[in-house]
Amino acid sequence: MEPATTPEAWLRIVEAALLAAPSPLPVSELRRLFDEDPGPELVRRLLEELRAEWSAAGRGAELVQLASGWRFQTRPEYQVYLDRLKEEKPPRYSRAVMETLAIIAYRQPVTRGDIEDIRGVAVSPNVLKTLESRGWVDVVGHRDTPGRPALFATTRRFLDEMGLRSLTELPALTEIEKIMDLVEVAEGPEKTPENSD
Amino acid sequence: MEPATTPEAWLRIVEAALLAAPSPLPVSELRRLFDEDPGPELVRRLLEELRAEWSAAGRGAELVQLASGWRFQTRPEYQVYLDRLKEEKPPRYSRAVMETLAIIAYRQPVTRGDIEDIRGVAVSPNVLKTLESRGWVDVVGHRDTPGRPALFATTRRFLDEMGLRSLTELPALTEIEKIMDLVEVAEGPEKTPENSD
Amino acid sequence: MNMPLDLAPVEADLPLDVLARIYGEPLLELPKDLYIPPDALQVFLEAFEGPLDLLLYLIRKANLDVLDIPMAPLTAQYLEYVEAMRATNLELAAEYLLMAAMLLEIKSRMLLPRPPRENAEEEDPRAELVRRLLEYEQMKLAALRLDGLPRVERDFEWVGVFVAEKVIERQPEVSLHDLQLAWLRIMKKARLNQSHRVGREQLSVREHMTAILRTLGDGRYVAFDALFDVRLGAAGLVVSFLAVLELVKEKLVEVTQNEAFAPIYVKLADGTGNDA
Repeated sequence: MEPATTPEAWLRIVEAALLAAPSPLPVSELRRLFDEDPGPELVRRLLEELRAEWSAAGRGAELVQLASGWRFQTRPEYQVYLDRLKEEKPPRYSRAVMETLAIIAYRQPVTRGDIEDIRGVAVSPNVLKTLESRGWVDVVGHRDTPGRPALFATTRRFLDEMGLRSLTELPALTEIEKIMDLVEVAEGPEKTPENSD
Repeated sequence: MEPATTPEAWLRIVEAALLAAPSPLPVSELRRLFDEDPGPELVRRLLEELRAEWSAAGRGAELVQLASGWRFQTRPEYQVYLDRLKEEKPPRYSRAVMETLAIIAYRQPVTRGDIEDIRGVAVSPNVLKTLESRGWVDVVGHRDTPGRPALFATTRRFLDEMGLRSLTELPALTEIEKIMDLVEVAEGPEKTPENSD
Repeated sequence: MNMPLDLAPVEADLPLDVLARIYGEPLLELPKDLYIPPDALQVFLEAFEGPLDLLLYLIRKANLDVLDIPMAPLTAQYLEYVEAMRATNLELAAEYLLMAAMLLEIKSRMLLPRPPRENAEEEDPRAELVRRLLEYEQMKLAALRLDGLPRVERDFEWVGVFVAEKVIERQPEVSLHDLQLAWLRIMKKARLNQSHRVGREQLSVREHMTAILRTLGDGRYVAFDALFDVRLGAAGLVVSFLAVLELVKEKLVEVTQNEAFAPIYVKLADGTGNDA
């Protein structure tokens, strides 16, 4: 192996080391790559050059500097694609969240009290907060009753993300009732329903 | 996230996925990256293009096709530098281990008895354990003879880690006749075998 | 006699060169008188992978023709090694002794008068030994080449860059099917009666109720007419009207008209609104 003597060769060595490193590499570590210690300044210049090179080429990954050193990482905009390769199942909302969402969708506008009446249990504030922070549900007014409870309704974003043009495109309840028998067969009493698609 | 519609965007998505993947990605897996399945042919073209792009740029890593899919790996010429950052050296294998591996690779599936017949000595259990724990060799069945001895074969991981796509890419065996030719060459009176390289 | 101590198996780092490996075996120079210091003998023994390996070494070192092995000298030399090892009380694998017995047997059969048949070659007592030696040598060479292949962690590294995560929080996925099932569970649990029945028509009323509440969100008066979008068509207008009626019934809005035929205004019921 002839010694790496050109700046281009140094760049490639630093690049290979960073691409293969399991954790961020500090400059002090990168200096150890070379036959002769190039000193911290030269290594930093190489890092800056490498970063600029990758950035200019608009690659799928970028070189970033962190507290513990430098590392390559995929660009955030590709995460949505990379997620598709993940084996793990996407997180799922709890039963309480899903039922609350269903009640708001089908019975809007409703107060928290309405939801509790229908579900027969108290609704934790976190449940509504989850749906609000997702942007699927918001407060559209207050009912003129003692305490002036907030009225919840679904948002346009909810429709968009569910692929609906309007609430009328929600599965009709008559249809639901028709398949109720089927579900009763399929769904055990304690079992959380699995999404079949 | 707007859908990726240009070939350049597809290239970058495939690149990001391959750079980040913890194991080689087969074409079938890469197809899942996209909103709409681009089909195997397009993905293969993207891979070839990506490989050519990295190769032309002479980067510190290269895209290679292995038994279980595609993967980026650092170029061998940089290993001497990368080794300097390593805490521990990779294992070196004894002749017993390598000969056992060769017999399993070229004669698979084989029993421990087969290996012992060829090598002319007992095979220590540690030798097989070493190969199994490295994930290069595993038991693929049992021969239907008394004692039902285990049949060993090499794994896909063995091919991946040796940079091979299939067993047919193993180095060709020296033919028996060739071995004898070599002997005859060497048998020439006083003649030292020429080494042209 | 200075025995090299680095008699380790052929170095993997050697350039792939078959000739050099066959003839460049460890221990090119063995002591002629066969006096080997015991510790060196141990190293020597470890340098061989068994009797076949030792035999191959002896054959190759002496440039013997593997197809026409002179059994007498080979056997003699082999036995000398084995004796030397036994004499120094080295633990000798049983295979070495087995091979010694085999060599002696072949040698003795070679001494017997050969039958005058043409196919004597097939009955050459050495045939099996030769076959084994060549097969072993083939695998020995294969092992060297296998070891010469670029291998991960020794000759290159896998690339694995960090995945920039957490920038986008992973949101649970919900499908219409999920929503349907959730509603279904509620119905089952609550044994919903007619009053909770909501059909497609009623749902559109509820959608308009929400829309009207949003329009009135800031508490201002809105002209009754402005709540209706003629583009919705007759059915849509009816649904909008039903929505207003429902809102009135649920006391969510107030409808006011100062005098007959004057414009009708709608506003959120007192105390309603997002002023909280």
